[in-house]
Amino acid sequence: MSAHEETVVHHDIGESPEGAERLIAKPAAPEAKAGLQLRHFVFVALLVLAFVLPAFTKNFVVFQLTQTMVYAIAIVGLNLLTGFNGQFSLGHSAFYAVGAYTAAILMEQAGLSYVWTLPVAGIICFILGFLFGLPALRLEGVYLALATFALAAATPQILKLSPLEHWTGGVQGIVITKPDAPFGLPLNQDQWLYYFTLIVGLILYLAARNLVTSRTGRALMAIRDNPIAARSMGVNTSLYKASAFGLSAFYTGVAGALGAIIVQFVAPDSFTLTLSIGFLVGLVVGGVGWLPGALFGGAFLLFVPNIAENVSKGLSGAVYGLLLIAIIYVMPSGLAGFLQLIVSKVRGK
Amino acid sequence: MSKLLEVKNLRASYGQVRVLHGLNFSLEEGGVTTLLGANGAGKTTTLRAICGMVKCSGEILFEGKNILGKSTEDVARLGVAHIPEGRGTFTRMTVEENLQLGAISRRDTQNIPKDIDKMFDHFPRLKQRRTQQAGTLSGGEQQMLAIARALMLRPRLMLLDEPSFGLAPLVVKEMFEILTALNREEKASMLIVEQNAALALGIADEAYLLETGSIVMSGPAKQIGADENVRRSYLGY
Amino acid sequence: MSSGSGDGVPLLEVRDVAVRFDGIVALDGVSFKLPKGQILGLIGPNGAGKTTMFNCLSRLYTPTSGDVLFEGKSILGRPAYEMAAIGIGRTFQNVALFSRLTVRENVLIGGHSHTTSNFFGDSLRLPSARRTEAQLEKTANELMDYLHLGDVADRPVAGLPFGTQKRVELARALAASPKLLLLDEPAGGLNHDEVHELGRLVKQIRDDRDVTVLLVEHHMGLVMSISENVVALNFGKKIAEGAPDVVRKDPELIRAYLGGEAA
Amino acid sequence: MELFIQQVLAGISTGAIYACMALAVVMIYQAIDHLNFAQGEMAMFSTFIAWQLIEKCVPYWLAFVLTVIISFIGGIAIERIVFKPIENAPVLSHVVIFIALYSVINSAAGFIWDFTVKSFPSPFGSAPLFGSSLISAHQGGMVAVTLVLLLLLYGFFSFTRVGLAMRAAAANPASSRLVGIRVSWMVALGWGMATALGSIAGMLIAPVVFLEPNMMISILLYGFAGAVLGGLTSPGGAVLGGFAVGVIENLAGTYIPVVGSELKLPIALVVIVVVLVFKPAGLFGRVVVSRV
Repeated sequence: MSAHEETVVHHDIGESPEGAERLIAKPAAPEAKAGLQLRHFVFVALLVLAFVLPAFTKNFVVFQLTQTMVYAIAIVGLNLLTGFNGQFSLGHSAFYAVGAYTAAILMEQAGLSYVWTLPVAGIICFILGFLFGLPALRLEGVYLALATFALAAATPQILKLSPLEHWTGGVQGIVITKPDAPFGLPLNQDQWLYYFTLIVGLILYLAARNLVTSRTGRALMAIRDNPIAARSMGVNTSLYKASAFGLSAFYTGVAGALGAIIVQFVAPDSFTLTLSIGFLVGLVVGGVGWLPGALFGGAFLLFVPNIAENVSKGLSGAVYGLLLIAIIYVMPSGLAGFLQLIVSKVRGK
Repeated sequence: MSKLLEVKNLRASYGQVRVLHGLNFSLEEGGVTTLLGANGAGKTTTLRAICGMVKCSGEILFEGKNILGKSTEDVARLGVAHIPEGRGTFTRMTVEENLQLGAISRRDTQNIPKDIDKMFDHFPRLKQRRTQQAGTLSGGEQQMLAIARALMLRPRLMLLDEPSFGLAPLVVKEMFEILTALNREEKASMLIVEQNAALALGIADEAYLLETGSIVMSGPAKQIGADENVRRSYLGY
Repeated sequence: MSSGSGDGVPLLEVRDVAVRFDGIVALDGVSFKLPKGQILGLIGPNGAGKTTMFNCLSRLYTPTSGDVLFEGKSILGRPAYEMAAIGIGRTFQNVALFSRLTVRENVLIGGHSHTTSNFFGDSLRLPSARRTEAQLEKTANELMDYLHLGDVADRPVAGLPFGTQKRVELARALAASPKLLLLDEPAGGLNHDEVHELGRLVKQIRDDRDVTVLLVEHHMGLVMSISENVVALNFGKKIAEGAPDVVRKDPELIRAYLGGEAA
Repeated sequence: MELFIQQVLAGISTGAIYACMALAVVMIYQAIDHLNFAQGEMAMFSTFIAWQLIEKCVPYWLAFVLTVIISFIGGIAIERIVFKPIENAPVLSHVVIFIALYSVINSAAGFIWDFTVKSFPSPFGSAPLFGSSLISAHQGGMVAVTLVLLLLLYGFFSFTRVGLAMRAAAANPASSRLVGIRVSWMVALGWGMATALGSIAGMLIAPVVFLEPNMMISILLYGFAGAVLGGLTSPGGAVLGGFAVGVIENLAGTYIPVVGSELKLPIALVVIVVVLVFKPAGLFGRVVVSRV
């Protein structure tokens, strides 16, 4: 009797699906027809708030908000890969670094306008991400984690290499001149970069949202949920997975370029594994598979370490860790799951 | 005969969908009972509720004590062996290790080797494959292994969920013969959920008919099997 | 009905296909033809090689030897993801849906192979992407109506009853307008009435949608009532082939299924 | 050639450190099915406990045994207190909790014992082994201890009922409950054992790298790499993988010109990734085949 044929993968009690299913929070997106108007209202309200906010806040806060949006863009990128395509990455600090250095080198050595560095950074990262995604096709779960981790570990070291010093500035890094507001707009540099980042972020967010509700986005999610069935439906899984890596790197690379411009400085040690882990934490607290969560994740990434520092200098790491644990206790599936729970509670009443 | 299991006013839901609407039924000690019904009637949920695998309300008396709310492992330790749909074999372990695992909660470790040999007598094909990984067995062999593993618990009650699922008729026939023998020889009480109603009624003493979460008919298996309406809607002849 | 040798090329021809996995022979030189428009039942006891055959036809496995021709051309040089595009659709034995997506999304993905779009166009909602989306949406709506899935269209498939999930899978397969539909145990887990309904549905699909059907099934009643031809496998070999009434009486098949005792 | 042999030997002796850690990594992977990022920090914390005991004039071996016991209990406590309440949360949320734990333990150790480097005694002494300057008695002892631990673990998982139950609980929790295995306690036990193993690794490693709160960061990484290279399902493979990583790292540092010490880690990782691309389940891991 051939043992092979009817050895089936059982869905309710089998061994492998259990882990795979749980990679991502069950509520893929707290979206329902009835919530449509509320969601739109919230979106518009936030947008209006975002536009008027710089008028009422100090420059430093404006800078922080800009940085939050930059992180959020990177997290959206990671979400496209992890949340929607089911691939894990600890290597996104590498793409962020490539984006940042691209912007810095193009601005300071080639004299290119900061605006144009963004698409260039994005495209370079797309290509790198795609190329990295090809061998990564053969790896899953912890193995992919290790491979992407290698990428993150190698990045600062490569940036420091002496043959590259001419471009990268070695350990010293590169200082960037902050751009002024164009067209004589009555904005200071921080305010202008805030609006610039807001517009870029908005475009990228809408593009990501379009994508995940389209044919291409569904193919990505199909691969996440069941790669074999996806192939049988005509999805070229290898091409899509590698492209997802590329696209994810594109977002993170653009974020890196923006980050370099607003911080006015790039140096190898800003792009370590810690940054990758930060993106991952931001992704999870915002909600895996839910795009708007990135903003919450970005804010978490920027503000929570500061809060921890304020609570206790000596034990800031411990405070940070405990805050993180507390958040996961309250919302195990991130903000996305939490909001969905609230919505369903309210509707249940 | 005394009541081994009594289920009173059992209700269960998955999320917002109510699946069981106040179920009442009971099982005789040493008997074979079958739970029949269409797809989605709540048969599997009933078994899962007994084993503490789904949240539910009501009462489940096992040997007179309420077990509702107990954890799955505690229910198993009381002597309830559940063979789930899809069999739940440990696919990456050997046949023998699977049998060992069936007896893992038993305290009388010295009797386990003897019981394993007994299982190999009941299921000679498993003996040939004792060192093979369970995942490499055929569907029929895996079902046999699941039953043998359940018996290793020396259960007071066996719950079988669709034992014939995905098996060829010949294998099904053989398996039901073994179940009948086991019921006789090992005095194992059984609650069988089956889509193949004719088969289940063939070996059952009592039968309950489940329709969208409620019992709509109950009685001796022979009587249910003879009912004109039941025959037409559930047995297909 | 002659097996299509006279009237041109059969839609599907399996030629002497063998599959071996490390030492185990799952298929051993199986051949058959499936003319366009027919329903062919592929039967056999557990482990006979039915699902292995399916996996060869949808290119998840590559046969060790032999050839598979679709519309006269070998498919063995092509990757699995092209099967949907050339017209081979399938369902899976244990339902392989995209569990976190809704019914609608699952059916929309079914149309993937018959549409084109790319990351760029979809991100920007270019007119071409909108047209693709509208086309997919139309097909999905029509299929969900056809298979009575309208009520659950926006529910995630994971929570749906097994029978409904099977219909979703069918809708997803049909969304690619396949010429050949491979159904892997569609009756598994269904009760008598549902099986009866399924048989009617498969025939209706064949007639309405000009689909040729290859059916793997344990439920003998279903296979015998809707198939024009039946191929029986046992231990990886073809043991009988022909009209249901003939195959049903084949002594070797009876032996395979019922053991020596039953006549 | 002599250089080559020397570097291989040196690689083996550092590899022993990684092998020790890799074993702890595999242990917890078997129990909970993921990699614990905080494991290095837990081992570091255990080592500090041992150091504190020795400072308080507890004899080495008594301190050793006490530390292993404390770590075992501590591991169980962490599982019960931190992970039990969120056992149904998605996997990525667990990963985030590992990161949080890492941060808490690292920060707490720095707070209690500060960040200055402390020396930690070796039970084997630091004399050269067999007159070779490449492997010291301590490193020889480490290799021996690692191999003994490996043997004990193998015996535990293959021949004891608890070991069998632990494997079952990790592979298929739902079915395990149905046979009466208390899955959640098996997980806790796995945590306890992994933490105990980690404490042994820490105490063996500390004499080589010196004791301070950040001592385990790179070692855990190499330990992960070794475990993954060897195959996460195979304790023996993990140990071999750990040694292999040590050797690869040393040879890369010696023979690839631009590398230098800075790039040793990335190069080692790249080599491992290349191996994984060709052998996706690691050198000795089982390939999990799924069929449709």
